[in-house]
Amino acid sequence: MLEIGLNHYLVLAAIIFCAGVFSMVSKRNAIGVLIGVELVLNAVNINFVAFGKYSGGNTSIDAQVIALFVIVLAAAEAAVAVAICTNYYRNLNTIDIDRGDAVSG
Amino acid sequence: MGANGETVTVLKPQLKLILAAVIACMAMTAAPRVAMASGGGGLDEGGFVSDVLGGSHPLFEAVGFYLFGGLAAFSAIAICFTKDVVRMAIWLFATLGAVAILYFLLTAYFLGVIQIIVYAGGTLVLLIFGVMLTTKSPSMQFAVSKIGLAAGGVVSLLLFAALMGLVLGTDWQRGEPTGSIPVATLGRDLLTTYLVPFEVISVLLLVVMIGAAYLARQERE
Amino acid sequence: MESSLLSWIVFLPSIGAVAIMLLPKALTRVIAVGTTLTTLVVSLLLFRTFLAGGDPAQAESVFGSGYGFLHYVQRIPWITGEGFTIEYFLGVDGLSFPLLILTTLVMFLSCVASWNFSHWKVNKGRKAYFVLFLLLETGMLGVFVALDFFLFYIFWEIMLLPMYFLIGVWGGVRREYAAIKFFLFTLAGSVLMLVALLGMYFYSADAVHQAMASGGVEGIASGYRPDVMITGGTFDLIELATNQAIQDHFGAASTMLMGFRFAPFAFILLFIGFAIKLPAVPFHTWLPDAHVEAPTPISMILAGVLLKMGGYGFLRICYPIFPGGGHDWAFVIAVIGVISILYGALCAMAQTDFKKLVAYSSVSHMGFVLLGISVMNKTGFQGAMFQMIAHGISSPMCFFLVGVIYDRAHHRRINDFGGLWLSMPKYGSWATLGFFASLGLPGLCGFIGEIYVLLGCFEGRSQFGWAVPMAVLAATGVVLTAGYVLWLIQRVYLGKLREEYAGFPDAGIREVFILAPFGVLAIVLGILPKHTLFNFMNGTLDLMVDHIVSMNRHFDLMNQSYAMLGG
Amino acid sequence: MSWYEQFLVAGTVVPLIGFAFLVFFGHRLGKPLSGWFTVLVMGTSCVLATCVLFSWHGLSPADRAELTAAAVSNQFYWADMGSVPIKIGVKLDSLTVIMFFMVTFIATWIFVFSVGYMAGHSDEIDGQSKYHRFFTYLCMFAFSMLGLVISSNLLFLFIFWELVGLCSYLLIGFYFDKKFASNAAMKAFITNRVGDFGFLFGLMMVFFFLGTLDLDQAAANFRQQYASSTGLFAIGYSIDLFGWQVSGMTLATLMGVGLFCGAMGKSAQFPLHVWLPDAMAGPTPVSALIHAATMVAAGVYLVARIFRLLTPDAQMVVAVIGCITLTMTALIAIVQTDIKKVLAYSTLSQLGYMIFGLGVGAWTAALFHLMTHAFFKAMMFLGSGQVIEGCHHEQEITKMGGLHKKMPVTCWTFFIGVLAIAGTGIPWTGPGIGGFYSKDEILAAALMRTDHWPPEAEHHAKAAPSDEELESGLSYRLASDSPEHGATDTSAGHDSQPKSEQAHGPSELDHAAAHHVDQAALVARATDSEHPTSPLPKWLFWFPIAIAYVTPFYMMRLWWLTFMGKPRDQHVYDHAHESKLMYVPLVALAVGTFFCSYWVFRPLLADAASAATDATMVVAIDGHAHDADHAVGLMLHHDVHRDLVPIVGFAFLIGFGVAWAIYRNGLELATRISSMPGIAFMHRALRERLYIDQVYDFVLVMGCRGFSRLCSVFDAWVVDMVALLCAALVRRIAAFSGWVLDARGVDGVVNGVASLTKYAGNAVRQPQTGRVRNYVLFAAGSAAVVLLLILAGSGAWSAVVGWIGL
Repeated sequence: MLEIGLNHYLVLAAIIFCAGVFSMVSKRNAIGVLIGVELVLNAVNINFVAFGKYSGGNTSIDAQVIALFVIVLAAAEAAVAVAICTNYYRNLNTIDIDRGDAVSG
Repeated sequence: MGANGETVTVLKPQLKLILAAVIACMAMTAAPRVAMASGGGGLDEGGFVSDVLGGSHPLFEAVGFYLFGGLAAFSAIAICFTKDVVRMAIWLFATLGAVAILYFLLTAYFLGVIQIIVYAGGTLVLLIFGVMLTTKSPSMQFAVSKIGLAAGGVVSLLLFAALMGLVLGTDWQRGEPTGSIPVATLGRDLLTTYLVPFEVISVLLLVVMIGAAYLARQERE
Repeated sequence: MESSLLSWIVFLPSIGAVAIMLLPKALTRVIAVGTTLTTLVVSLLLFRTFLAGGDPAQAESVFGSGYGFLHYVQRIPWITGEGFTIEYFLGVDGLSFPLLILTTLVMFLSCVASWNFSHWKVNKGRKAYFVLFLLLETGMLGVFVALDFFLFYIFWEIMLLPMYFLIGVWGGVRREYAAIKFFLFTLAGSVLMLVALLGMYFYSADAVHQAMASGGVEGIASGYRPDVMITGGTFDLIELATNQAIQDHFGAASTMLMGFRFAPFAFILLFIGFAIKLPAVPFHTWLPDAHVEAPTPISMILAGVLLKMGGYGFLRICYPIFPGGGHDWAFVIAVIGVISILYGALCAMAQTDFKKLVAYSSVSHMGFVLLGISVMNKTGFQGAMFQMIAHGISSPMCFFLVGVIYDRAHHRRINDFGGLWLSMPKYGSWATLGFFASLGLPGLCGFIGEIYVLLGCFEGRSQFGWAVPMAVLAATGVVLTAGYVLWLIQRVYLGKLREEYAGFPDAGIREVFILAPFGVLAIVLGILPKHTLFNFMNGTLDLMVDHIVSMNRHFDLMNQSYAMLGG
Repeated sequence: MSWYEQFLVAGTVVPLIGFAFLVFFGHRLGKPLSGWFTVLVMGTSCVLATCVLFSWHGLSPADRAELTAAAVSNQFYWADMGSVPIKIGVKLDSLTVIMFFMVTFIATWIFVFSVGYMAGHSDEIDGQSKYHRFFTYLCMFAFSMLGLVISSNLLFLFIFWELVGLCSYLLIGFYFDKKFASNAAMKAFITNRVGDFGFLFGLMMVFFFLGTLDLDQAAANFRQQYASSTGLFAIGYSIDLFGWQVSGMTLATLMGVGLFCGAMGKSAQFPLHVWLPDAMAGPTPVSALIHAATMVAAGVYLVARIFRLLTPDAQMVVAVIGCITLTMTALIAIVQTDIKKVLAYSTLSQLGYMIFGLGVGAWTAALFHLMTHAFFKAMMFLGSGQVIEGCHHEQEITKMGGLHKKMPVTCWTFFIGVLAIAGTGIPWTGPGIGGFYSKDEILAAALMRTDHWPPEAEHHAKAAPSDEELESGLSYRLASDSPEHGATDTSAGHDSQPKSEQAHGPSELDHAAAHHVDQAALVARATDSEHPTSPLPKWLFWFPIAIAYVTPFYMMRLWWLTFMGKPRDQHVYDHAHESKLMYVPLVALAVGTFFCSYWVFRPLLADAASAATDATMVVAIDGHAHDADHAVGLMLHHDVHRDLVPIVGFAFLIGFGVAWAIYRNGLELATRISSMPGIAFMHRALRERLYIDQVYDFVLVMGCRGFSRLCSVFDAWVVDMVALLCAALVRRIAAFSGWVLDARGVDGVVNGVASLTKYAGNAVRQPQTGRVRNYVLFAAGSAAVVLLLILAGSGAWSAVVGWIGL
């Protein structure tokens, strides 16, 4: 177990991923959901990087570039999400996402 | 919906916490910048970080992984069971930080730095602002029904089990782990091989900036 | 000897039916009776085959020159296709000849019995009735002379529909129920038959093709027609039975289906199909209902002819074509036969409805047919066949006897009758004769069939270990039969005359005219079985049994050699 | 065809023609005429029979044998059974001739009597004359009975047998408007059918094992098979009968017993005897003809005919059944008060004697008893008919008495009958009548089988073949065929003549017994080690002896109460009268009783016996069967009687005496005796016929009806229900396919597509809550499930376990 390998990172990523999923599912606060999303993205990034390192060859650089993009996109997403949240709040006077079911079928 | 004053009074006890978080983020953000500025290319090979955390010694790597990996996992799980949004943000900060360290352990130094700068420094702050903007009381909680919680738990655990199965049931071994990648290589690649995505994402950032600003503007008919 | 005589016999009634449809209503009954009478007379022309020789003693050889030796054959290719022909193939041999005559006779007499139908007083569909009646006759005659299985099946179905309407429209109170029950039971049987029919065609085609492929020949020799080569599947019933290649293939392991080889499987299908018609015990419940609800003439036909089709099917199709099946299932068949005998008799004893009693007695009597067939020896087959004819004479008579008093009393409750012999002495005497014939009194027709079956069953002991106990059990039926018949006679005809029946008119000329042929035949057949019946059918039956036995021996040898080869 | 056969056939056919004539023209002939027509018909038969009888009597045994053999070749090819031809012909031998004569003679006189009887009796049923019908039936009966007698084929014997039963049915039920008459008729027929069931079974076995139904052929085959251990006796051969493996001797016994069952029905032997007393419901001439003289004798006749097919065990069964019947019914006869019932029970008892006689091997004696009994019993029945007619249908003897003054002829002819049935004769010396010869001879045979059995050792040793021969079972020869045995037999017989009768008798008997006993012992030893030769049980001798005392008693009682003493019912007495037409037959039969039986029948029967008992299996043929002259000589010398004198010689006197003592002064004494404590119980039981009828009624009739009801209910509620349930099931399926599959599926393809879309839309709409959380939940959940499924299929879990286990 001392020899840290790919699996260790993957397991960790899985834990974080699932924690993120759980957060997304169990929070009614929009920001909470956003945090879950961030966790999920992070878990994915860990995977990318870990795969990049342990897969051998030149994949490492690709993995890091992709991870970079993901981080950027996460930032952008967060920006937009926060903007949506403020707008949402303004319209519904709450941040409870369960109230935003006006589009339900 | 309470009156304005009421909101303010609710805000006050949390203010210190929020400020602490912001300062911590700034500090974290500052550290790599200092390191990069001072070390130059030292970040690449043979530097302090790589010596201590870079997995030159398996024991270091193991200790580092368990320490920071455990922290990341713990704080991620903590987020799940925290009901206060602000506390969630702080746990998230811990997670992001720990993950940044893990990047270092994976010899993706540049990425680790970016992680701290963008996430901890940018996204997290953004989130906290979001909290402040959208909540009458930052600690305001909306309880999810027990069934919802249970369903989420079950699904997460199932997902976890599935992922574990997937992860552990697969033989990933392909080759020797690669070493660290010089930032110069990364930069060159970004502007050659990945030029188009890079440009696209730049545009995207621009659009997001404008869009977010538009969405968040105060006035509404 | 090509001859269209049989076609005339079969389709004369249809011509009559058309005539009835076209001509005015007043002539209906005359035409119907005339048609059936003509059919009877024409069918009696068949006797000239052996009368031409001048010596009745030679009659045996006339029908016995070889299995598949037919008279008045008419074969015309009808539907032909890739390697197969469905033929319009008619012919009589010793098996169908007595039944053919019986059919025309019973039809004529029951047509006369329909003359004064109570429905005619309210003028209820006289035309339709007789049209259906004559169509029914065509169907039944066709079944007895058709030797192509496909044709047989078609006639079988043709017979079904008129019967349904005859019961369902002119029947008693619960006529719809009875008619549907009859129809469904028979239809179930014919569906099973259809499956077997298709199987027989396909497997016979397989057999022929295999033989052609392995022998490099253009066709295989027919089993009974020396000058014919068979090049594909066939529906020819006699070919199917006599052609060794087809026979071998029917029993071959390559025809395995659901764990059965084709031969035993098809045997079961056909057996159930015909057992429903016979009717054997678990399938008999349509019979009492159909009989009780059917009008008297239809009951006569039902008991006199329709039930015989089951037995005829066994003898014509099941046993010659699938002798192995008969051997394998002999015990089951015999058990069903014995149960039919005893159970039918016991049920008859408990009935209070006159017609139902006679109906159950039919079940009991037809059980003897089944028992006789099951042991697969000459005595048994002769007995079964004789029993069919004897029952075809005694049971229509009994049903007519019931009908006569029903016409007068308008009920059939046995316990409410009494002393009818006093008010109707002539009728009473005929009734005694009829019921004693049914009882199996020696000297009357019922006895010969029963004793032949019993002796045949006993003789079957050399083949089947269970044959003797079966014979003993079946013989107890003799006592039971005496019990219910005598009790019936006592309750209905003996005893003090009741007030309400005192004024009943005795049997009229028409009624005596119907009863007399049956009564005379019952006596004549009982006294001279050989000269009236055995001479005509023994030739064919003996050859058939020989054929079945030799086939079974052949299969045994084949199976032994398979076993020796480890196959 | 010899004229003997022609006459016999003609004599049989004439009644048939008469029958046919009466069927069509009887009602026109009218009341007395159709009766007289019948007498004419029967008289013709009788004349033919008489010619045959006397001519036959005049022939030498060799000529007779030749004629018998010739008759076999004149058979009519009737039918085939399987491949076995069935032929019918005339069985021409002494027994046939005698029986034929007996039947026609008695029938003729009874027909004469009937004319008189019916003249005074009502022939109307419910106001309609059935007079001609009565005679029609009688003609039919005569035909059937004669056919039965001359049949050479068991199958035809069976056919006529049944026809006789039918006539009996019709005649018992002649007054069918009376419930008891039609009941009795039905009872008679069905009881007979039970016997016939056994007969049929025997017939089947004969047909199958002996390969023929011809009587002689069957016997010959039987003998041959026995000698060569083939067929029935083949070693290791057995049949499976409800799980029992029956073989060899047992099988043959079964066959014999089966055939005997038929005789049990017709001759009303023990378990099947119940119908005969009830049959007295028929007109009295019918009782006389059918239920005393002819039809009931048919059973005995049958046993005599199949005697060669009976094994020792089967004979034992016959003897036991006969013994039970004769004992039981004689006891019941004691307490009956209906004149016809007493006669019926005495008939049963006498039939029991005959059957018993055949069982113990007294073939000649039994048939002789049959003849004499037919005469005197017919006579007595006619006498009772006369009495009943004279007393205006009064049948109770308790109401009669003193009728000898009113009807003397009847009285004294009846008395002759009483003497005959009692076996009256003069002890030690010669003459007696009727039963004196026949019954005593039966008893003598029984004595032989019980007392002188097993034979003395020296006889045995002399006759016995070596053991090896016995075991091989092939070398066995009939003792009667072997010259030295025949020689010793005859020489012994001739030698004995000069000796004093007194001294010779027992030794003669002994010798005769020993002679046959030898064979029997050999047979038994050679064939069947499981059935060691054993004497008959002693009671088989002592019961008939005891009943020999009872018979005179109840007959005397009957006669005395009817004709003697004081009139007990003055009204009956006053109106009693005698009809001339009816007493002529009485006298004729009385004469017949005296003479015919005595002079003609006995030697002829002895002659017949030599053929009829010529079989390996017969244990104790009537002592004198093999040599007719010798037998006659023996009979004339009264050896038998001498031997039995100490035991039954005075039985008739004692019986008569006791009866006279009790009934001399009417019924008082008898009533007192019957009400004594111990006797009262027995008396009541006997009055109730030992409750056998009740038991049958309860167990068999009710049981059968109950069971049939059960079957009917089963049929209606189970078998039919299954069919109906199937129908219901199909209807459900049809409904399903009709409404669900067809209307919703096929019929509404278009609608179906539309509604399917709508359903799908709705189904998809449901999770569209608009709540992000739920979407995530669904997405993650489905992903998890899909992943898990994939993993479960790929077997990755073992790796997981392994990794964690590290």
